Amino acid sequence: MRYLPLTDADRGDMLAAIGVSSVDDLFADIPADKRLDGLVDLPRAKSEMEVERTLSRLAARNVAAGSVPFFVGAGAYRHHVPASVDHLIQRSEFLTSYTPYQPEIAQGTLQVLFEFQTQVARLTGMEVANASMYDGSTGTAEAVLMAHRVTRRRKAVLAGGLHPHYREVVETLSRIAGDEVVALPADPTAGEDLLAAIDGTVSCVVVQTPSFYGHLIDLAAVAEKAHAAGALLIAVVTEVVSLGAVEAPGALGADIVVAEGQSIGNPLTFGGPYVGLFATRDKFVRQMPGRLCGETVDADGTRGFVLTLSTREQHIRRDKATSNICTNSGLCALAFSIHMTLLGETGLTRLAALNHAAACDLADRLAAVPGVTVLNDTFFNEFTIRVPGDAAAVVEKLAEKGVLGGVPVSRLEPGKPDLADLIVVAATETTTDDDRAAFATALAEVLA
Amino acid sequence: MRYLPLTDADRGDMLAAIGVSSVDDLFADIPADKRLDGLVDLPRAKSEMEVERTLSRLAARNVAAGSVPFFVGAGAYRHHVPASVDHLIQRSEFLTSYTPYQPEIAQGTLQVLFEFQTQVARLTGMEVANASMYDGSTGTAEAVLMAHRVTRRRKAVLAGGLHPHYREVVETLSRIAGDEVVALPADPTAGEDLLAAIDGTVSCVVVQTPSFYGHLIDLAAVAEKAHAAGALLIAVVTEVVSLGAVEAPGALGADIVVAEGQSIGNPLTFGGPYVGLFATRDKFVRQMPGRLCGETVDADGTRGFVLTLSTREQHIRRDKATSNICTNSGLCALAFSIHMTLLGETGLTRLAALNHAAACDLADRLAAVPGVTVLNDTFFNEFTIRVPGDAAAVVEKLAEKGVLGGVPVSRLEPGKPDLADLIVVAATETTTDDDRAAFATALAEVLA
Amino acid sequence: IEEPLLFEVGRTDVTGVDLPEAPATSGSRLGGLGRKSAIGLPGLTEPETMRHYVRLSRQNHAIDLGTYPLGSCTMKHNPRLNERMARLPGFADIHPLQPASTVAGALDLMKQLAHWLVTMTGMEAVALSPKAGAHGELCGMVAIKAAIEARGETRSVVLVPESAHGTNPATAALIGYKVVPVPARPDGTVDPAEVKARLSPDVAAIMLTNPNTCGLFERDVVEIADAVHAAGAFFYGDGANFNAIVGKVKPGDLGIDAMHINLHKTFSTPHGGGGPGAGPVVLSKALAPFAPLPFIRVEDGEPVLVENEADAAGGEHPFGRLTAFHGQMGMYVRALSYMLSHGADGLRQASEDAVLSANYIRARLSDLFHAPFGGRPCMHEALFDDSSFEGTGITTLDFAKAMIDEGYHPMTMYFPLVVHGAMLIEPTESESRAHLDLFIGALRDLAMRAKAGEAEAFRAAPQLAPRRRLDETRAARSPKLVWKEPTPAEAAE
Amino acid sequence: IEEPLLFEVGRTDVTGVDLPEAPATSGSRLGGLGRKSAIGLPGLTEPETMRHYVRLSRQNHAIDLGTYPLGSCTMKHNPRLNERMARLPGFADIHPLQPASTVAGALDLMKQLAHWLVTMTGMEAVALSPKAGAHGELCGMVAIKAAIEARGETRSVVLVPESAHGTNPATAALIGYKVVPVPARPDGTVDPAEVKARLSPDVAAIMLTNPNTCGLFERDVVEIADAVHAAGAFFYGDGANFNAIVGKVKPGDLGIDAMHINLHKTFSTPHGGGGPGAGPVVLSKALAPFAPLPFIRVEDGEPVLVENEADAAGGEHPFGRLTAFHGQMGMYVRALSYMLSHGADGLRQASEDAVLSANYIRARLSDLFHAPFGGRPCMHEALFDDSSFEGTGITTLDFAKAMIDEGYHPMTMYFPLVVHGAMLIEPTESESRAHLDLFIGALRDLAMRAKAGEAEAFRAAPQLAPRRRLDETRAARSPKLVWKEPTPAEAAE
Repeated sequence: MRYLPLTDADRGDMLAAIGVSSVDDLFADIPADKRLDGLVDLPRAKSEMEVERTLSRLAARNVAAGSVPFFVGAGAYRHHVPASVDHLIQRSEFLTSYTPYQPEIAQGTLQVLFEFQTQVARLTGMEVANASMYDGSTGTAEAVLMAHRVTRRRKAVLAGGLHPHYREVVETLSRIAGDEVVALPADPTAGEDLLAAIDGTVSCVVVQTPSFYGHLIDLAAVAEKAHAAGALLIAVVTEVVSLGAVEAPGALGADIVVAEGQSIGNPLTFGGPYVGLFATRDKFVRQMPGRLCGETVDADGTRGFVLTLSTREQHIRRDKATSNICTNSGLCALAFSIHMTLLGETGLTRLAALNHAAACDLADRLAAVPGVTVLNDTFFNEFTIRVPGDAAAVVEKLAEKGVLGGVPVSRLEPGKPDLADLIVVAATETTTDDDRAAFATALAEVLA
Repeated sequence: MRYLPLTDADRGDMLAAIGVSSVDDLFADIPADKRLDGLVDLPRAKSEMEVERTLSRLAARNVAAGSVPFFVGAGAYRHHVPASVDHLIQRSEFLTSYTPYQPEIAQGTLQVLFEFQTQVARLTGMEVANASMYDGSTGTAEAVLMAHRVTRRRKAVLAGGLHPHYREVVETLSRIAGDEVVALPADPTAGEDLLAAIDGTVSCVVVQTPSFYGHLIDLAAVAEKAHAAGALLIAVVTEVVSLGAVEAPGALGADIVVAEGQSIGNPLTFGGPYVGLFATRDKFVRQMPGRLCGETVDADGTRGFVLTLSTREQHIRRDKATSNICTNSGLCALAFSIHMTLLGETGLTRLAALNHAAACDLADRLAAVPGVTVLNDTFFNEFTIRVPGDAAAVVEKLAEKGVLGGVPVSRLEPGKPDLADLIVVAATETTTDDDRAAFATALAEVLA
Repeated sequence: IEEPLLFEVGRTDVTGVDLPEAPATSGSRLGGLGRKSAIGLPGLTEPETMRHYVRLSRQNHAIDLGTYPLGSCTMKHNPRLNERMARLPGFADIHPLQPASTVAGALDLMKQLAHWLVTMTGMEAVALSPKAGAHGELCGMVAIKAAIEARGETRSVVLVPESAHGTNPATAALIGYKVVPVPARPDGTVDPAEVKARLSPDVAAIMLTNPNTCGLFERDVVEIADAVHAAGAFFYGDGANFNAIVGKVKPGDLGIDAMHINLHKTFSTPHGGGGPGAGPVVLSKALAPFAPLPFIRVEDGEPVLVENEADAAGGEHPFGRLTAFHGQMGMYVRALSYMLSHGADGLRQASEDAVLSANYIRARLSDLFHAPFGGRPCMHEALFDDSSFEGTGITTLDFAKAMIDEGYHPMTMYFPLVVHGAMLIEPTESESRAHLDLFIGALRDLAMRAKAGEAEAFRAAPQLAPRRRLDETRAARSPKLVWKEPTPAEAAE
Repeated sequence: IEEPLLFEVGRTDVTGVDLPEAPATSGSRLGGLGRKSAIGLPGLTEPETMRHYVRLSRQNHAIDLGTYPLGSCTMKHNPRLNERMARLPGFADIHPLQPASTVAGALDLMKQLAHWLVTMTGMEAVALSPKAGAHGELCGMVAIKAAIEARGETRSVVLVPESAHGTNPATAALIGYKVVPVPARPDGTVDPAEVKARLSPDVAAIMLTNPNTCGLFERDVVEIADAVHAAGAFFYGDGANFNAIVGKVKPGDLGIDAMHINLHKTFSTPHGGGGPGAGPVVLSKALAPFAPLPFIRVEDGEPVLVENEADAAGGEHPFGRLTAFHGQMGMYVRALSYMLSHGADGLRQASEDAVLSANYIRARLSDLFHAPFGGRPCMHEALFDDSSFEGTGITTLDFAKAMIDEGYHPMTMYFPLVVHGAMLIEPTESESRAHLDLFIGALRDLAMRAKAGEAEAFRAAPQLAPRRRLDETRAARSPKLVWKEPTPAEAAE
């Protein structure tokens, strides 16, 4: 077996050194009647070539986004990631290292985390960020729990533009923990009166911008009302590239910003692993979930970095911890940080402008398709269209024509007739003019 | 431009520090009437995404070997290379380093070369090997020149089983240098009387085994006759995996062994870059072409490695050098060495057995196709078949059926009617039972 | 080897990414919400970026560099085949919400992975979506809570042994349970009597790690499970140490109701400096109906993706959703590649080798190091305590830092908490005999130097690392968590 | 940090490669020629292999780690996009002899690469197949010989300046020419008068590097070319330094008849520790007909692969074949990726930046280092000599080794041979201003320490490298070129 360095001779010698006669003697604590004598009913070892063939065949049964005109977003976005990013994250020293518990021999990872935290804080307009969460959705649920700790209230208000999956994750955890959640109805037209839902019992208001339906939300008004009521504003961003074009939530009064960082540095990968960004104000730092990296000096006075404020965390505080999170998304955070370093402010701003232009172009093209209405007055790189009839069927027919043309809202919001004719459509820098034209043509054909 | 770190501000500062007013002042030595004022007539810079799209489209217009039943060999072989090989050769420290001219900071490359040389020497059954040549064909031409130096004769005899391209490379160089080459006629049946061509005027006999047509050649008899005549035996191996199953040329009396090392560690890549293996006896080492790495110690007495015996080489000896070679195939040699390390003797032997078995199976299947004759009594993983009619047309029709079914001999030996119905066919471990069955079926259909 | 911070060398007007021209459009749709202020994100060109990160990487220890015997963390070889497979466009470049008809291979892969996991563990079902071990614990515990609620009961207590990972009590507390600790008996295992003494109709579950964090198999696990079940409670198994027993025993046969599997430990998806992980949770028949959304239902052998409660069949009562989308696909591919490569035979052999190697270390060090629970065989990790250095003035921390100078990553220190100055060594199955012997030799040498009174040298370690000991107190007292432009005074320093 | 040799840790019964079962067959066809003796090839499992090579790699300097200012070797940034493109299955997994109908994209790529090369150089045609620079020289010189033979002449002499790369005279000699050196004039360039004095009907060609190996543009190149042509000889341009002038001047406009282009220098295919390279040769109208097989002929805009003399058209007189198959496809992909990325604008800018950076170093060091040819601007590399350290007892070698301790790869030493104790510094366009300033600062600091008399320290350098100075004399005197099992006496040491 190519991965196992011990030979039978080694095993014999080692058993002798231990003083037992067979390896099964080492498993003697397992109740005899439960021990497996032979192999479980699963295939035997395969060569690398065979494994590669098996998995390649499975992969070939999927339609890769890059092989077709592709407009699927709704919380995960196809962007071009420079080849150098993937090269760097595969460096042995990054890929095969552990959580930096021994800082003297983990400065590479630690400095990256410190830089990542700073990038995230600046991007979101906040004062401090942690070393990553699993993804945007779990980060949002953690933010709600954090708001409960900060405000000592247990009622969250979720805006109707929050990604339905995110809403469900918050609802699931809150229900189990006995907290209250007020989720406003789905808001495909950005018409809801969010302010009316905020009162003195509310711990936090959770607002996504751009919303699930693509609308840009003016956070300033929400922040004002929330703060007046003693509640926190949690801003959620699922398309982090938008922050290259749209004002930072921190500048508009957000108290916690949670974002899905996948768009920068990380492939789609069917939904994971992704990387949750989590930023807040200095004054809340001890209520934050997740790991934090901080600057210090070593015995020689040289600058260095360590994991810090771990008294918030489960391995120290156990049942009093701010979260149960342990492993986070280190390597995805590295990919994010490298890609963001390559972009810099100039590149990110251009990338955002290009995304916005592609979406504007697409919106114009789709709006011209007979029967199609674009619902959005504002958007970044994603918007919602209304089509005649069942949106899911339309998307399926588009797929048959080789166009992956967005997400039918009914897939995430089933059983809601008023949403059944809506499609959320995204256009990033990876779409070409030809792609967008092909989408409009195919949609016209499907609707004809 | 993403690859150019200087900004316009940097450029201005630097020009000022140099004391010139514009960068063109630095190019003042170029005759004014020859200077280009503007850009040459070529496209402007493209984004990474656009370049990737352009090149991916070109790549998609080729039929990748792995996507079809594939039986093409004739000097380049499709083998499975473990993923770890490609990962390791992409380590920055291997990929982006230069020839190890400063041994104190190049021990990684140097130790690899020392291990490579040892692996090649053992594999070929020789005493010493160099740090690589460009490929097998140029190595063969260099071996002939070396034999001239050793024997002070200038007439080489090439066996009829030598790869036609190799023969042409030797002939081209010899013709230009004024040396004589006696190339025996193509020998698809291994029926030639090579011994008769050897006499006291001959510097070397060049014999490929397995031959271009797949036959295993008994080198011992040739070696005996050659040595008696004062000539050297140069053994050529284009499929280095065969050395896991076939006796080493060194054990049979070869004086120089040249091999194409591509099969181990290196992809097909349309013919290059590959890696030439070059091994000989200790007594000839100062007549060898190419770089050599040797063991020594440093100022502390620690073992280390350096490039050595460079007084043979062009950068020291200039027009008296043993060869003009400078850059060789370092990274391909690394890939070879890593893959060979993974294989070890056990793995190489099994790999060779598996190749042989696949070829035996294929030979049996093809021999059963009406009208097809297998010419070989002996072979390793490649053999020659005779088909009714024009072999090139048969291969083209097989390709239309999605089977890449070998190389028509006429592609390399055009204008020779007696070779026009021959196809050289290879089967490696990468062929499956289904692949081989598909080939036989398709061939039967084409010939029906 | 101090690499400047990105913020010290980058500039906001520099970029390492070129972009094509934007299409001409009819003006902005940002509705006045466009950015008004600068972000402050410095950029680097590609050559500068490469150097920055390559240089930083070289300040890390890694499995590929040397032994990384972090007990309970399972740092084993990460096959590069798995990385290659995860990057196939058919896996890496598919969107979680593209039509199910265009991801048949992905769903099939999830089905196959699920089959391997439930077969190896002897369980009924698996919830794939949890993002890491702690998330898996959450999944399992919520399922337990849901199952109890479904029977119309309310229970408020979860029993957790004192030696447990911190995630166990943290998870239980997160969803509103009161945590009641269970002490270990002197041999390092849980006493069924102590469990029984704490069982009551208010106990929802016990969370038990097996093999436990002392590296021992809980030999009374069946008795404990029976007692727990008899009390109407559930048995949550922390699967962090499943790598010791794959193919040797099925957790389902031991009475476990839910167990997360750290794909990044047992099935070797890379740790990547702290993640991503993946924590699928296998579930017993009693808990299977409560598995969260999404899940794969197999109909006529074909996988069907169930994403919404509306699509749940009779008997399926998903407790909700734990994360957006379907979980850690990238890790599923790697883990399945690992499983297919090893096969049932190789997985069993890997567990045996891991246990063998740990016992070899234990046996070869037993004369110099003190094992808190005596000389009995361990499972995949060998545990020692700091009475090994009694009277030398050398702490576990000192010893660990001295290991760095020998070229090794230290073992896990001060965990489990129940052992004073614990040193938990997990070699895994990936170390060759030669590496094991070198490692043992280095530890023996250090121990002898410790006993010879070289306390000063130990306290000064490490000397050969990129940094000497870092001042963690200072970091925590006035946290500097983001880089700030130095003030003129600081800059002048 | 001494890593054991593979032969010291590997075993012939260990393998890191698993293979499927062989198909059942009807017996061996090896005809009695099967292996009878063992090979002696040790193997390692995959985890051991990873560690062996990762550890070894860390003993290398590399561009990705720091400045690598090797004059004449052009160590510039290697974009990873190019690596990714070369690995597309449509390029990496195609066979040179599969039907031409199945490789239309590959032929198109070769056509495009050829178009870029001939357009940039202003030449008529290009022979793509040479495997490296020296192989390209061979190609060009053989074409010249063939062209001369085609006119029915025989010429036996090739003129080569003394400052030339060693490959130039070696190549000329390899194909039977007598090499006549041409001395440089005091300013480091070739004197047309010296060339003319050596021209005769027996002269076949001059081989001239431009910019030359002193980093200077041969300003009389047109006069030289005219004189060479007037004498019926050809002008071979060594293109090793083409990277200095891309987009600034076309070699074809200067009268060059043949020039190889080191794709691994000018167009940044990685050096990989010494190769592979690629050395396409551009040819003038006079030489184009003699380009070797195989070549791409463009018919109606479509590329046609010509592999055999029989397929040559009228006016095509290929001189033969230089290598099996079609050349370095993997390098073609990388180079074209580099060209497309830069574009005509970026390539010109890169040359300007390379020249600017070299002059910046030259200017900033001019007070401490002696430039043999005075203070005139250089091209892409700055040349100094060891009179810089006169009287200090410090040699160029000492200085170079001291640079290692500062974290830099030394510059090229003792080349060109015409300058005593030469130090040839080529920063390339890939260094940022900050890196250039650090490098200049380090060199200035070393120079001042040298002049301050710290000769002992210089002679003891390097101290911080994986090895101190290696004994090259010992290596050459009794060469140990392969590993041998130690004798019992050696083993006992």
